[in-house]
Amino acid sequence: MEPHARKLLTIVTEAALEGKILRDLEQLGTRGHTITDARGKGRRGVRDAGWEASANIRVEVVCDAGTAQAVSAYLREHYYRDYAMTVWVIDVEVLRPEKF
Amino acid sequence: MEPHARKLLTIVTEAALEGKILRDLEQLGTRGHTITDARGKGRRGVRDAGWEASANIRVEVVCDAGTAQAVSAYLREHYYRDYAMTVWVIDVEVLRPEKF
Amino acid sequence: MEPHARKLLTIVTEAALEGKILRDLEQLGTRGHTITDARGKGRRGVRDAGWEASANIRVEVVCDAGTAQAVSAYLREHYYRDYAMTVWVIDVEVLRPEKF
Amino acid sequence: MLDPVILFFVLGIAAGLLRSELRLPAAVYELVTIVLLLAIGLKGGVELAKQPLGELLPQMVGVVAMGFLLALAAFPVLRLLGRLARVDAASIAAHYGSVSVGTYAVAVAYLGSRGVPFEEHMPLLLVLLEVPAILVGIVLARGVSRSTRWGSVMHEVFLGKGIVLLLGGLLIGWAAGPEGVVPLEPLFMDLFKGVLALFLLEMGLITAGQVGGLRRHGVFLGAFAIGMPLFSAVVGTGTAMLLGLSLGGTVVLATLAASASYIAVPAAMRISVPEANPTLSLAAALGITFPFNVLIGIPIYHAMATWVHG
Amino acid sequence: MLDPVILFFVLGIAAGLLRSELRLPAAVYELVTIVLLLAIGLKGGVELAKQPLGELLPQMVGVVAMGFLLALAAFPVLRLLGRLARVDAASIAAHYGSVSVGTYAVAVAYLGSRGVPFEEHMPLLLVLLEVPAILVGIVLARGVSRSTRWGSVMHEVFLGKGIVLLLGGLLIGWAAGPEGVVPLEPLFMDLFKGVLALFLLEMGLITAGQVGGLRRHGVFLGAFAIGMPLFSAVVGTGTAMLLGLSLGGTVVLATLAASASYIAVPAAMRISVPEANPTLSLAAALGITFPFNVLIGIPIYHAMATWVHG
Amino acid sequence: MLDPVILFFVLGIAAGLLRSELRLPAAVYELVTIVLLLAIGLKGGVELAKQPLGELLPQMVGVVAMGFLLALAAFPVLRLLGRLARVDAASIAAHYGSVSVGTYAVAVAYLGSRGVPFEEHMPLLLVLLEVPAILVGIVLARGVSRSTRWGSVMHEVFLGKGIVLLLGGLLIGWAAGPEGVVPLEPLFMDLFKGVLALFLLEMGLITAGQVGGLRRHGVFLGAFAIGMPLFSAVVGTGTAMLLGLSLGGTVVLATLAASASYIAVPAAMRISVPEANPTLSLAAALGITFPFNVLIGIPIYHAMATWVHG
Ligand SMILES: Nc1ncnc2c1ncn2[C@@H]1O[C@H](COP(=O)(O)O)[C@@H](O)[C@H]1O
Ligand SMILES: Nc1ncnc2c1ncn2[C@@H]1O[C@H](COP(=O)(O)O)[C@@H](O)[C@H]1O
Ligand SMILES: Nc1ncnc2c1ncn2[C@@H]1O[C@H](COP(=O)(O)O)[C@@H](O)[C@H]1O
Ligand code: NA
Ligand code: NA
Ligand code: NA
Repeated sequence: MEPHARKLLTIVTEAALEGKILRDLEQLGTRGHTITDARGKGRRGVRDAGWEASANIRVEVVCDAGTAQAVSAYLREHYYRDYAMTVWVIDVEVLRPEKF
Repeated sequence: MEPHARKLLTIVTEAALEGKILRDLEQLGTRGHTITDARGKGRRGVRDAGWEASANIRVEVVCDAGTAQAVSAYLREHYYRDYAMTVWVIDVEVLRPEKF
Repeated sequence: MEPHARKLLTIVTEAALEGKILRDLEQLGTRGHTITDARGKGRRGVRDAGWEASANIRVEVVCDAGTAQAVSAYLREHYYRDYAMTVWVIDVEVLRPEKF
Repeated sequence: MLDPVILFFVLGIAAGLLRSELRLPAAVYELVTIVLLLAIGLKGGVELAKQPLGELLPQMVGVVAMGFLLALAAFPVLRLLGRLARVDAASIAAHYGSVSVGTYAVAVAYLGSRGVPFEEHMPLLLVLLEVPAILVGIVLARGVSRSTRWGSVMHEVFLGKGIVLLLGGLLIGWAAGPEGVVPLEPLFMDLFKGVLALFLLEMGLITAGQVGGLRRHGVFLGAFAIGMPLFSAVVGTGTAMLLGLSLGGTVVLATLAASASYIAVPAAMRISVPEANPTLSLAAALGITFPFNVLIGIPIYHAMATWVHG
Repeated sequence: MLDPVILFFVLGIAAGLLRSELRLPAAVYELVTIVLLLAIGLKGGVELAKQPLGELLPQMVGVVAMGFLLALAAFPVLRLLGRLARVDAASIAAHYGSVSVGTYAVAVAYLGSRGVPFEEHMPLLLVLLEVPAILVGIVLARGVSRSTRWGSVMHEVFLGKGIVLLLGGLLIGWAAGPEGVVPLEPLFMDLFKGVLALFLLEMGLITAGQVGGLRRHGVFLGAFAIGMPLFSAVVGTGTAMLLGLSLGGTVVLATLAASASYIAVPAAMRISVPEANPTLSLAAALGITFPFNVLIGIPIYHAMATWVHG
Repeated sequence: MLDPVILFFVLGIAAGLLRSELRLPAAVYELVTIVLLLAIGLKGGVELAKQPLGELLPQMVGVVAMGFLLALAAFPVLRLLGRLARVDAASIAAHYGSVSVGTYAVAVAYLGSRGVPFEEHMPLLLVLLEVPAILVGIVLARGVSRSTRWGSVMHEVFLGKGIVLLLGGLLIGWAAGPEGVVPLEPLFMDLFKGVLALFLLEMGLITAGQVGGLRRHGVFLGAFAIGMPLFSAVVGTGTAMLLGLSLGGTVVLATLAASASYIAVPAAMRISVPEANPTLSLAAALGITFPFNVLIGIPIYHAMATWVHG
């Protein structure tokens, strides 16, 4: 089986956004995601996950390049200004292209 | 020191498989791994880590391309049909090639 | 908006180093990081996070290639000999180059 | 009236169905489970210290036989009436032949607040009932094929969290005896109902999460998840009469029979019978049978026991 | 002398400021919060079971009105004197119009150790006070625009962890009544002060972490974070007198008025008024007002109530 | 007979060695540790409130001297007999010169269930004993080089979780006095043994995980890990006699001397003497010395104290 090229989009943002972001991802056509709890530092200061308001999540989505682009654009437009959020995109290989 | 090319294999799957998968990785010749607890969504529905049966783990293995291919193939054969599992492979650079 | 190329440096190491490493990163000019709690196995044996002394952290830093190189070199020099530590570097794309 | 601990279960279900953001951290759920399992084990162990184990042998044998029987009885129903795949029928049968510690704890709380005494060595029977149905399930799914790695199956079954803590509690209670456990009582006995309340709150949240799975799997599974515990309770009541248990003991054994595992068995099936779809068994065991037993079943089994006891 | 639970708060602040590596795991903080919220709810619910809800209606209405009023009073001060952006002023006003459960728990412990009785149905008023200020804050920030999705705002507000647990506890306590909750008391009542101590230890650590935010936002915010609770306490004392509350009840209502939310409101504002800078409101509410109330405010409000009652 | 809390330790070891899937979440382990540390500190602090600190000065000095001495005594043995690298010998010496709070708690439980009284201010000596050996270890490894950043070493040592909670508890107990801590007792005193049981269960699991490390590091380390506590217990007994402690106090001080740190010292060594191999010291301290003390050592030290006390 040949590996197929896809994109891995990683979003690190405030835990309070979890519900909203998952609804957005669904609507933008992604088929799955993985979430881990995280803490960190960025423009908006230290978020050390000591309690609800300072906790981050780290969402990973494997999808095709078009969807990755669409999601990036959507997030930039809706969240970058008001929320702690960092996004990066990586090239990945998967075995089951139909899954993503 | 020149960086060397290796593969980073990421496996997201049911927490119940942790023991089995680690034994498999060992037998397939990998030299190390990193595990984080995760939750997510995919073909097999939402796995929100509310309790044991719905928890995911996220296993990362840095190894050479051959091993990555062997592990992918093994996982596909043994787990894809019956378990929630997602696998992707990324190109990475490392400084100590002998370690992986 | 055009995507810009950056590096994603991932450091997996002993939880006891968290404070020190974050100070190092700051001094080496990185602008942010993300941390998740992890466990794993490597040259220095199994680190299963059962208690403080055997817990790992997984630190991710998105930065430019020069900084990634500088951080890698610094970590190699100061920690590789005495600590459980694994580092890998990945090419990523970001939308806001000024942020990293 | 409903026991207040049950109201926590109802609160959890309501919060879950209304999509509240209420969630118990996994670590809290585990802590609460660990305390409950140890408390149940300790209590049973203290009782074992008071009586020769030999005298309990008939009950132990009887109860193990009941475990085998219930799993074997469930299978053909699931296979023929439910037209389920062999592996799914086997897995669900294993769930219903085994027992749920949470349901047991609710029965204990129920009898406690009504002042109905029961044989205090019940946790021993609880441990014994966990295992046989798992073996039945694996054999029904696989046949007695030589390829089954029974060693690792046994390891999985006997060294799972549930049995280690129950059995460990039993042994510690037995070794320490009634006076020995006194300093442990503030945590394991006095807090029992409070901890059970937190546990049931989380169980309510989890149960609410199973509703989706249920909707997809239709009418037969729903009927089975209520009919099977009623049938099992009758078998349990009969077994209790044969073994000469008291009124309270009869209620507990009927409840154990009626309960369906959602910890030990799902874990064992996931590894030993991976082809079986876990959402089917969990939707039935957690989504219907657990709330049914906790809210309605136990009073019914109480009435049943009162009736047969005269 | 300071109550020992307050000393845990001081320990937490000291450890935080000295950059100790002491940290409570998030799961422990959540467990402790859950137990406190349920305990407060249960206690209030038991009391509600003893008296017709109708009689409490005047108090309920009065307190809701007070919540609206406080938020509306804070806004112009923040906007005009503080020259804060409209969204920031609205968000901070919502924090100060609403209430802090942690501060309430400290007031309860304070009155308890001084043997001052108070109306035990206060948790009902606590729940009622959480909500109005949130609505005021959103309307102040957005106007009554049609684009506000009130459905999801209401969902966010009423199904947040805090209100679900408080209200759930209230309902369970009310349904179970005084005898019903007896078996739950070892966890929810006897451990209350110990759990509150752990909670305040963590609150101290979190408070210490807000100091950075404070330094950046200057003198006005600091003055507001002490002046506003004093003003609110006066309003709360007046409301209590109007409603005919006892001395203890007056202290509690003044404390509730003076307290600023740091759980329900921040979460609601983050989703509904995202442009508001959360470090401003948290630095004020957590970094100054919470320690001020806990260390100095409550005794002041006690003195104030004694004066007006005497 | 073994104390029941010890049986939890045995259960943990057994479950670990049998590779059971039983695991306590890290957050639970931390909660349990926090409660134990605070409880021990509070208890000692209440006692300090009853007597002038000045009178304890001789004991404080004596015990600090003992800490220095034990670390200095261990080093040449490790270096010369064990042929260990300088850094490893220094690090292990620091572990054995310092103390283990878990072992202390077991000794307290042991004396408690035998009704043997002891000086209740022991937690003060416990805190004092944590530190000197760490300094000795660093100096032995590094020399008194100017490059050692003593500021950050001191920060690491004094602001680690263990000392902050013990010392914080001491101060709070001291400030609150006997009556002040009464409302905290249900959590910190009544639950003490139950929480200790959970702690020892987890310690058993961790200990079982050290066995691999042990096997690799051979006979000398095993002998040292039993011989050193016996020697230290003799020194501790002698120090106790010199300081005029009671029988119970002698047992406690001998146990403290015999115990080896596995929280504060490993963390400090990892940062200050990174070249030292942590698996060596942990295999010895946790894999052998902790179980030895808990299962066999304390009764021996009790017998020893009874003998010298006449
Ligand atoms: N350069 C970076 N590398 C990795 N993670 C980052 C970086 N910058 C920010 N983050 C993460 O993204 C979150 C939000 O970032 P920000 O919006 O910059 O505050 C932070 O709390 C970090 O967890
Ligand atoms: N497209 C995706 N991107 C990231 N993670 C995914 C994706 N699909 C599935 N996963 C993760 O893999 C787990 C198993 O996937 P599945 O086998 O599709 O149910 C899910 O629970 C998710 O955590
Ligand atoms: N090949 C690998 N792939 C992924 N993670 C690794 C690998 N090797 C080591 N690690 C992680 O890095 C940590 C330290 O590695 P080491 O220094 O090799 O003991 C381990 O505990 C693992 O979590
Ligand atoms: Na059953
Ligand atoms: Na207020
Ligand atoms: Na020692």
